[in-house]
Amino acid sequence: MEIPLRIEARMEGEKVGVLSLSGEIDIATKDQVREAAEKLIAGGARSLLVDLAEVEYMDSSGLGVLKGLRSQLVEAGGKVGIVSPQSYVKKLFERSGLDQVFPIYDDLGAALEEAGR
Amino acid sequence: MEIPLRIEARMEGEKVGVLSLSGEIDIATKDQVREAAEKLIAGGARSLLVDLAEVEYMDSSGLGVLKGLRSQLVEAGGKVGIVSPQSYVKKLFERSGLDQVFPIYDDLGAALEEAGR
Amino acid sequence: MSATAATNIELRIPRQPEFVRIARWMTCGLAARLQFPLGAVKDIELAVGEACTNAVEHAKGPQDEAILIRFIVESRRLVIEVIDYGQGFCEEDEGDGLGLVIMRSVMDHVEICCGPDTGACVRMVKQRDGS
Amino acid sequence: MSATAATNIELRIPRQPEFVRIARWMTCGLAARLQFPLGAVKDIELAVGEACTNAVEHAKGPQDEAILIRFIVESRRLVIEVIDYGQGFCEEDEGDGLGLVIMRSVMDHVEICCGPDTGACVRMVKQRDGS
Ligand SMILES: Nc1ncnc2c1ncn2[C@@H]1O[C@H](COP(=O)(O)OP(=O)(O)O)[C@@H](O)[C@H]1O
Ligand SMILES: Nc1ncnc2c1ncn2[C@@H]1O[C@H](COP(=O)(O)OP(=O)(O)O)[C@@H](O)[C@H]1O
Repeated sequence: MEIPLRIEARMEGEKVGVLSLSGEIDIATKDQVREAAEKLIAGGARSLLVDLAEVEYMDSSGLGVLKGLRSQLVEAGGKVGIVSPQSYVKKLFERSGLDQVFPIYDDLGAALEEAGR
Repeated sequence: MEIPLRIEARMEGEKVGVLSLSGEIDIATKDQVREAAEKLIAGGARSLLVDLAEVEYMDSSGLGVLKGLRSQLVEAGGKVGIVSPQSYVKKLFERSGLDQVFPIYDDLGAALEEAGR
Repeated sequence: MSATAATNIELRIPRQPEFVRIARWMTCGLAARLQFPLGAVKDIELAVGEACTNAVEHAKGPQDEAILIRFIVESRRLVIEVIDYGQGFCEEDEGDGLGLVIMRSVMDHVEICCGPDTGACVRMVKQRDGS
Repeated sequence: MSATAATNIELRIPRQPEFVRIARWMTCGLAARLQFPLGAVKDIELAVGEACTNAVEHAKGPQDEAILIRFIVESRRLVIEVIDYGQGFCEEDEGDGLGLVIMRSVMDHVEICCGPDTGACVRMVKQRDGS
């Protein structure tokens, strides 16, 4: 009936994949996030920016996927950045200590600029 | 924990009782409405104006109480008027055919003016 | 102990006046996030409120019996069954009350299908694009 | 047939990923209308989401088993129990996962009290004026 999660995936340049998510990331939708990310990685992305501006719910299921992607990319010299999380989602990163692990950007422009360096 | 229904009761002049309700009128709160109305009637009210501006939910339980009060007051030459229902509540009167039975006023001023006549 | 295998969403409340609003509120939470328009969310809340009110008012049997509200989420509609384990009733019993009139006017389909195991079972359907 | 006498609000969902959100959504509807502040409503949703996710991920046994979510509405707090009829677990099993860390950080009290009849039972409390 409803679409819990919508995903837009694209490359910015040759090495940076951007995932724009909207809706809810939970146990039922987390695999879609992983799969979309894997596709970007298969297409050449060495780093990922995950835009959470439109994400209204996320829990440890989502954090788990992001941690997994980060391990995979960091090993190959890349990274995973979080973009524009809503305040409650940002607090989730803090609560779980992952604000120390993921760079969190206020907007995509700043994130891309840093990724380009 | 929560207060489902708040009731303010007062007289306007000697014969008109005004009930201002806010919250939800359902099977659990309808008796409070009836009791507040009975008190106004015992205090001399011959007609009642029921202000529903702040009522967010009402169902047949509430309609039943209003019908009962109306029967009682009409018998004695009085009436029951409905004031400022929110659009969904107004639709409830229409759905149940009771918009033909109760006068419905947009605001208390107009209702009082007519009641004063 | 677990009941039988779960394939549905089932909400159980005591058959008492002050629990009816709990059923309404939880129903609202579901309908709103299923992205029904606001008016439809209120329609569904009202229908559940009316059906539970009838269960409290008309079902005979122990006061602490449950009302079971079953939700079946389908792609184009939400189906809700309200079951009260009382004596049941049939369309002819309806008389001139307002509850069923209101349920019928806010839902796309309302059906009464009582049985010895369920008591009254009021089955209501709201279409995703329904009126 | 009716279960035992109802004195509580009980929501039952299939122990499957796509039903967890239903439990969250209905919980939200309840918490919002109980007039918890928006942040607290989200906390409660998150805690229920985490507890149900654990039930789906960790409870062994038939896939179509239920998760039972019990709500106890008190004057100053909301108590929620999430019961999964699985093998249960104890605090020592917790390891370095995030689910329980998050539940503990958003609720005022979280307790694990497993038993043979319930499997894992995670009992969570949100105070009306809690942090
Ligand atoms: N759950 C129920 N159990 C038994 N009888 C019921 C139930 N619901 C409705 N009825 C019967 O149907 C009649 C009409 O119900 P309704 O339209 O809701 O109006 P009201 O409740 O105001 O009488 C009731 O008076 C009652 O006889
Ligand atoms: N409902 C449950 N049934 C059985 N074991 C559980 C349950 N919930 C949690 N556990 C155990 O506690 C551990 C920690 O849970 P949690 O903090 O949610 O992290 P995660 O689920 O990411 O491992 C789990 O790995 C599991 O061993």
